[in-house]
Amino acid sequence: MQAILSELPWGLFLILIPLIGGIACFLLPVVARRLGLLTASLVLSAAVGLGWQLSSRGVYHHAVGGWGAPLGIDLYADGLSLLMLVMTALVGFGVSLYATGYFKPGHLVRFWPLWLLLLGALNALFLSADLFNLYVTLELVGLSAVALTALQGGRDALTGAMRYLLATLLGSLAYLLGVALLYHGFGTVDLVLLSERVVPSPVVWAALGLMSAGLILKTALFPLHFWLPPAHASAPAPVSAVLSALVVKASFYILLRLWLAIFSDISGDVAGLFGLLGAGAVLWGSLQALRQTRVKLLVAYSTVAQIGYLFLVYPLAPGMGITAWSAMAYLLISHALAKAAMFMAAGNLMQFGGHDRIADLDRVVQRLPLTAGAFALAGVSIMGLPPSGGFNGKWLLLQAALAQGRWDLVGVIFLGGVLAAGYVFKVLGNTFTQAPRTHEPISVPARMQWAAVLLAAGAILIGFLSSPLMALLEVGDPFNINGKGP
Amino acid sequence: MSVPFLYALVGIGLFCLGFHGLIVYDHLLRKILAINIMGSGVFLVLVALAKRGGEAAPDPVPHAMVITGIVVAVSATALALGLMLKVQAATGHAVLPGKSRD
Amino acid sequence: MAGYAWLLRLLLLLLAVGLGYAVLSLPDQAQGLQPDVLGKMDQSGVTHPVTAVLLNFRGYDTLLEMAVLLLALLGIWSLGGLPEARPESEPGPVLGTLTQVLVPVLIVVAGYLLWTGAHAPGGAFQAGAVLGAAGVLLQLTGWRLPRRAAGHPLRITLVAGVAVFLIVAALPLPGGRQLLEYDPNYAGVLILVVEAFATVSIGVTLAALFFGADPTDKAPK
Amino acid sequence: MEGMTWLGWSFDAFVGAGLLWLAWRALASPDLFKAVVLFVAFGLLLALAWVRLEAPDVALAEAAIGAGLTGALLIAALTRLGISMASGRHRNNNKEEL
Repeated sequence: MQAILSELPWGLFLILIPLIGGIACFLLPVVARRLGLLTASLVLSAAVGLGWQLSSRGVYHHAVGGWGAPLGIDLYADGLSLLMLVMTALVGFGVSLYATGYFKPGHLVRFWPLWLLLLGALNALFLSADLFNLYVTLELVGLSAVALTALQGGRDALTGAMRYLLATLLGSLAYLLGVALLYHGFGTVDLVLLSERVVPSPVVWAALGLMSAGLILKTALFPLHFWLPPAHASAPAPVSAVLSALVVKASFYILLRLWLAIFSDISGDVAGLFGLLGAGAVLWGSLQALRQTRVKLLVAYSTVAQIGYLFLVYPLAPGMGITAWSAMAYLLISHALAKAAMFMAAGNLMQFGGHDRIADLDRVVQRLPLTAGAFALAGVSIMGLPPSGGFNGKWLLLQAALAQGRWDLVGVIFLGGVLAAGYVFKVLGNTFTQAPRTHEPISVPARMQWAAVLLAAGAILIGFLSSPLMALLEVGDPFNINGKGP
Repeated sequence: MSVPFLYALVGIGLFCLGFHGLIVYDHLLRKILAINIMGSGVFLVLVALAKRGGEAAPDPVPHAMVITGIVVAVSATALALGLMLKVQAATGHAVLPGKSRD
Repeated sequence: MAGYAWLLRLLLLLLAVGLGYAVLSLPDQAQGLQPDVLGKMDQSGVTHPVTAVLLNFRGYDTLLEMAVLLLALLGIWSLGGLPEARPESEPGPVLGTLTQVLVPVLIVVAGYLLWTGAHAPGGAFQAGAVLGAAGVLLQLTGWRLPRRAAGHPLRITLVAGVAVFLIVAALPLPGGRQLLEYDPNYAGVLILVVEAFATVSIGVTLAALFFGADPTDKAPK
Repeated sequence: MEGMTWLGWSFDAFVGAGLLWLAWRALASPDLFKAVVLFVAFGLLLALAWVRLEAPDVALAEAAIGAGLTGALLIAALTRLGISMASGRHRNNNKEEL
């Protein structure tokens, strides 16, 4: 039995199951809800299966069509891919559960196919080792994310989705032009082969610039974050959770892979620039979050800030390899869980009071304790307080910065934490008191509250799972700690 | 300059021209046209450079990639046009509201 | 805005020059995958290289790309109906007659493009686009999908291309082979089956994108 | 032979310049309907460029999808925006209120 289980192509299941599930939900809207939840659970178990496979047999490799790179397309999963896939599966399950309570039946029927296709596209992206295939998955992710943003309509959501669509298409095209240059320079779009063949040249420089700029735009790194707050704040709550937790991470992941495989040897200055932009994002995003008067906008600006932390890793990595990359891994997964929980909590508040104005939150702690608790737990991780995944991430980052004497980055990390505490307590502080305008509570389904609690608890819990997480992350040596080459 | 490089440079020109249009024009339809022109520029670079080296038949892989790209482009365009019409229905104008407070 | 116009143009000019320089720095000889493609053509099941790349060597991209097309339609349907186009005048007899002649011709052309794709330029996407054009023409003359075809029959037709592709792709898996790994003896037939369903789905999807709303939706007002 | 090469080269230069000109006019034309027509013409000329680059498959796809169906979608969107052939200028495109 065990032998069969470890033989199964879990990686493929992660792609095929949501695609099939999405099509099935489109064909059978009557049972879409059950099919959707089933699909999300199957994806979660496939992610666990892949994790088990990776820990026992090392990296996962699948040559689609049996051709192998460079002619065919290779799927590849190491510890880093696994981290992203598990993160996606966890958040995906929570969001699926949440959505069944959040959407009215008419919208829920439309939600499932789009969301499951997005889930499949994210998995396909995290498993791909082929730059053009990554472009196709990026477009799948982008278009489904935009369609989900506009799902419930409304003026803000529609204009937010439109701006988002234009930004994401622009980013993809810049990326694709970079792929075109790399293909014609080195005769392949396979990441592994490229990492062997690439030599510093004008083509690589142009590709580096185009792809980085395109992916940074899609990741919403300051100052190219202009599209994120309107889209993430106006989307339906479960969609906001997916956008902030997973979708921006997809383009970040590609940038990281490109960096590790191709660009890190070629340019040191760019890492400094990434660090600078990251620092700008942390400070600007946190300050803007502090200024917001609506919960969802506040949480959206917090995403801008938290993306910044991910980029602080680049300038620290050359000297502090594993510490810095572990910090990034922690920041990635803990932000995904905590931010998804925060958006879900914000959605609960909106459903409960019919608005998300911070000043008018009315006795939430007494009347919606689970939601307030979820927001607080997620806040602990976002602020970087122990014990939480966010704490581990920021602590490791701080260690890396201190060891290299980067006092400027130490200051940014510290200040970002203080500002995060400011905006989290700005919301929490208003949950205890009676608002000037009281309102009758509108009941919020229990599963919407529990889904938020579940993910927030996950963000805390991974703070305790440091050794297994780090062991899995080392499968396949994604960060080239033991020498070059995957 | 050989013909493939000529077309590749035209492709770069279209990319930049489209980029310019995307930034400066307000009407969403024009922004959508601009994105399409940028895309055509990228496709031109992909296909033109595949023909470098003269007489032999060109590399078919970029051709297949561009056919994929054209289908992706028409999909994105259709969604963008639909969204544009909904924006016009919701706001009365097919333009994005002014600078987001930021 | 006007004050920055020149700056923007200057920056874009610099971008164009930089990218142009990068392009011109490429060697004069292409170093793509053409030798690999030609070397494996006899195992691909078709004789036309582009079709071999699209449906076999890089068939996985094509599978995902069909999902992109389906997704665009799902996205538009989820917007809940677009404002109805206001025809400027009733379709005249010229358009009507033209359509009566053109639609069958387009269907034949689509079939031909699909068939010829195995060994000459053409294939599912071009054929599907021609089929889609026929659907657009029909709509221009005021034709609408009959009510009983608008529900499940339409939906099944829309997803048939992706679904059949997925099934064909997954067939080798129980035998321990890779996704999309065709048996070379059946590759040609399988590719034709995939392409045939893809053509119909692409054509119907493109026509449905033009229509712009789920026909089973109640008119949005 | 020399003459043929020269003829071919100037034809390609003409197509390239035409592409850039049509793209520029399609974006800059104040009349939206005209812009769309120019864009379709751009697509058709691009199909010719694909033929010159020995990419007949791409040429077919471009003509059918890129120019044909995208053009149809664009014109349908125009009529739904309330912009017609007669008065291509879109109604007030003034700056929006915030």
